[in-house]
Amino acid sequence: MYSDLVMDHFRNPRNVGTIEDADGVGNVGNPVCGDVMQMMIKVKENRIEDIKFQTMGCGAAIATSSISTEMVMGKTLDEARELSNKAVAEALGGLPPAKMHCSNLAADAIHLALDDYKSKHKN
Amino acid sequence: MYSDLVMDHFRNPRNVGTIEDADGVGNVGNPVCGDVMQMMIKVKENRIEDIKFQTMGCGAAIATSSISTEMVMGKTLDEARELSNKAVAEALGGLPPAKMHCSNLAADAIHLALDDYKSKHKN
Amino acid sequence: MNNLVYLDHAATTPVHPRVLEEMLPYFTEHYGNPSSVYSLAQETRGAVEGARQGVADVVGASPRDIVFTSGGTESDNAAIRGVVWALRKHGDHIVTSAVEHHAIIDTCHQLEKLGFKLTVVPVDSYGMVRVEDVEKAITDKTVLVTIMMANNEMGTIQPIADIGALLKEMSKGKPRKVLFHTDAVQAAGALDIKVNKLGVDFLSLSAHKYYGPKGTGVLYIRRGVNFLPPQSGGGQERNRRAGTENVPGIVGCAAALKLADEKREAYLKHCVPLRDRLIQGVLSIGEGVHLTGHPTDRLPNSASFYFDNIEGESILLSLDFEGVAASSGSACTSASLEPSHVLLAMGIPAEQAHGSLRLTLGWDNDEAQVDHVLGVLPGIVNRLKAMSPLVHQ
Amino acid sequence: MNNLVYLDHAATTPVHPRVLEEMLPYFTEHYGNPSSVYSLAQETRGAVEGARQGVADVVGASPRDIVFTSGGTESDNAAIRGVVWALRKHGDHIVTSAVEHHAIIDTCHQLEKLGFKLTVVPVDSYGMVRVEDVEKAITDKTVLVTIMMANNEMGTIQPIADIGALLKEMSKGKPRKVLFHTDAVQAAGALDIKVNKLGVDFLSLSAHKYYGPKGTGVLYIRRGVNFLPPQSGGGQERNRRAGTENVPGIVGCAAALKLADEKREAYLKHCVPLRDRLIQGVLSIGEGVHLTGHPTDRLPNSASFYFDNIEGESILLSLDFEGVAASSGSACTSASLEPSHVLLAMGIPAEQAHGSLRLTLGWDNDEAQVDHVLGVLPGIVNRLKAMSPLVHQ
Ligand SMILES: Cc1ncc(COP(=O)(O)O)c(C=O)c1O
Ligand SMILES: Cc1ncc(COP(=O)(O)O)c(C=O)c1O
Repeated sequence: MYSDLVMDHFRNPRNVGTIEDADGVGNVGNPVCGDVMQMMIKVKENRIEDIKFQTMGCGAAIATSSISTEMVMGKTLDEARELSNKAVAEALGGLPPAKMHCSNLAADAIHLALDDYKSKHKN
Repeated sequence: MYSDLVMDHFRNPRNVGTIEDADGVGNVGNPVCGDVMQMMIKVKENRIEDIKFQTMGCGAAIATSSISTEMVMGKTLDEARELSNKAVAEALGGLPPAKMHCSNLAADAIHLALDDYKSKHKN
Repeated sequence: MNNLVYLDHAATTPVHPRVLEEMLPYFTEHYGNPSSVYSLAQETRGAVEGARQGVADVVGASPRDIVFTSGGTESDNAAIRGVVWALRKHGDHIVTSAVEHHAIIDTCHQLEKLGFKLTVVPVDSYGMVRVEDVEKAITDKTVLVTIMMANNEMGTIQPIADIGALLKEMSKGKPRKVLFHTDAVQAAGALDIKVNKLGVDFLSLSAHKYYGPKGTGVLYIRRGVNFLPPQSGGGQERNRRAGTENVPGIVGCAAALKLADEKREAYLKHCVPLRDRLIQGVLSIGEGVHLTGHPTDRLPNSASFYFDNIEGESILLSLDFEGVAASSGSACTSASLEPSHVLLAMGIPAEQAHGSLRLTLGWDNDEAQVDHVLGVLPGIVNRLKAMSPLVHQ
Repeated sequence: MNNLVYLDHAATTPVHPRVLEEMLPYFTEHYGNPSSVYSLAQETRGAVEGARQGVADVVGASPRDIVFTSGGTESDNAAIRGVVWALRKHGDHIVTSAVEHHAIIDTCHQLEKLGFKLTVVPVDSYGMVRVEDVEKAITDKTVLVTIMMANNEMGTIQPIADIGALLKEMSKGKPRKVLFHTDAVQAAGALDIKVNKLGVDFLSLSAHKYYGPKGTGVLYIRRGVNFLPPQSGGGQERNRRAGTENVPGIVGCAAALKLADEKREAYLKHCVPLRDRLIQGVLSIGEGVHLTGHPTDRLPNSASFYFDNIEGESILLSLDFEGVAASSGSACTSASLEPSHVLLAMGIPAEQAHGSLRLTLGWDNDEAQVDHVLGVLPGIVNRLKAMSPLVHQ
């Protein structure tokens, strides 16, 4: 059902956890749907210096969370904003069709974290 | 599908043929239904001295024809008249349900042969 | 695969080697079409009729009331469709429960779209149907009640004999009896499935749930009830289910049922202690773990749970890494993302229903395997909890 | 049994040993339910998807258009029922031919009783459908045409590609195309069954007719056509055919089709000379023997006849004593006493239709066996003729 890469990220998720003094936080999903993600970012000189996630969800939800943190770590905020759910799925070597729409939310969570950062640092 | 006894009568039918100067002839069945039987009897001193049949039909039709000739050979006309299709089927150790009604006509043919004899010898 | 701890026997079971052995000659050697007249076919016809007698003995019926099908789903579909189309001039109303298998639920809903009426009887928090609710649901237009014998997701056993008695009682003085079908797919081998004790007119079985081959099943049809065959053709199975008979499958279906029925007592002795050990052990993981289904009126092999704040598939994948095969809800819906309709019907909120875990035992399990599961599960649960944003919010 | 001359391959065939070998691991070893998430299930899912690809290659379709069923009868029923219920708001008219298998005919007649309209297109004296007759039968209300590819009783091959082209042509400027189903159960392994060449939207196969296992079949469903699944439940087969997959059966169904397709040329080379030798030899028995079906546009393995003034079953039983397994009309109806609807449709009078004999060849037959049949048949015919009252009247 899942590729080896998905399973690797599920078993050994990168960057799990929380950031105490996060500069931006993004929450997506809904417990009623079974998938909930939280992304926290630390920003330094317009770059993502650190990112951590917490996810309740299926294998796809956890793996997309994990790989997406690797994909944006160290990137500029503009680069990070270009990350799409599709790119995340592709980086994992594809996802089962049923999982594409509902569990593939990591890029959305990152965008929300970026928005959160921006709204706090508008001035 | 058929008992060994049915198969024995099918393979080695008793009393097949015609009687040149038959005293009574009975025909039953219909080519459209696939089963046609002819019984010919020779009567002497109110007994069936000889009986012969010709049948076009399935295994059950041929076996019931054959065994029924044995069942009435040498019997008085009244005894022969008591033969029923049911008794013929039982003598064969039973027949498949689908064959009970359509192919089990030998007793009917014998009755018709007896009727034919009676009508010719009324006086 | 050697050390696999297989705890998904409600999804499917391997074919028992003795059953496979009985099937084998019918693939290559005794291959005649049972409908043919020549000797080669007599052998296969004999095998099919022997199998029919075997099944009839287990369900307490006459062989002529036994129809072989391609599995539980076909049996369920056939019972429902066969009755409602046959009786459409007499009524159009079906009664079922909220915890049926999709083979029942989806079929009822499809028929609803074609114009039939449906009442879905609720269940209590243990997933059990109340006989009074069935009684209340029945109208003059009701043609069929279909309620499963035991649930595939949480193991609760339904009061089928009581419902059977109710329907018989209610038919007094009526022009016709409301027909009663039970899906006994999960019950075979575990419970007594004698149709007269249950008071059912139709009963479904699926061989691969009791160590028989996939793609074979049984529908018991009480003599004389109305039934319009949903699969028509060459007149096989006394005109109730057309199609060349799956001879090896039929032989295996019946051989496995006979074996399962003979070993029923031993099966209970084997499973119940393991089940109770599993249930105790899993519940003792601590807070946020809940048993689903009835605590005692449940299948001997079924231990089912839900966990707060973690999701079922992630538990399954983690167990798989530890060599444990389990499931979350029913196997057929594992590709879907909907929470289980069974858990929702029992009043479990959707956000918790996503965290369900089903462990179903079989002959190949032992105490050491159960202890292995109990050994790895706490770590899995804790790891997933630690990752869950809901635990920390 | 060792010296059996099996000449009833249109009724069923033994499973090819290589096919059985491919099936075996899926009974006891790789038994996981393909819908589950754990590794054990990945193997069986892989096997099912591999099988689907194999079938797709043979019929020239995408794997997602292939649905595995429990046999030819289910495939035929599903195609017809699935279309007419799905399209009931657009039309209610079905067109079929007078020589279809009972799985088609009986299903159409049952639907007629439920309110649908039916036109049965006649055939010529060779049993062939005329394309003009199909054209004439179609109305604005027609939703489905179902015509078999090759006949199981007398071997005649129908002009499916021509009918497919006609329906495509007729759909121009119409709001929807009339859907086209072909029962290719007898054609697999003998003819090219590429769905696009044929122009069909649905195509049925049954594995046990081409050295695969009984109880398994295929329904090809063209992408995007309307279809209301007649067997609903757990969502398997992309929601088009519910029920736990018969994994060993599916593996065998596909392996056998692949084998049959690869050996198609060799099969023709093997069968056609034997068939022609049989036909010549039987016809030379003399007066009162007639070939049924088309003299050249017929299945490579099919030799079928009728005899004046003798009855079919008595020929079969006599042949059986000589170690020859044959059939009269179709196997499924051998328990019935009705003359074959196929022979009647060709204009053969009922009294002669009862005298039909079907000899269908396969890989296990050789010239010596054909000669054995030709050696014993005249004696059988003469003996039965001698017993027939019709010959002497
Ligand atoms: C209760 C119940 N009914 C019906 C079925 C359907 O059986 P099958 O998948 O063998 O068709 C199942 C299993 O999937 C089941 O557990
Ligand atoms: C032309 C044709 N269609 C359909 C069928 C039905 O196939 P099955 O009996 O395998 O369901 C058969 C064989 O019986 C057949 O010959």
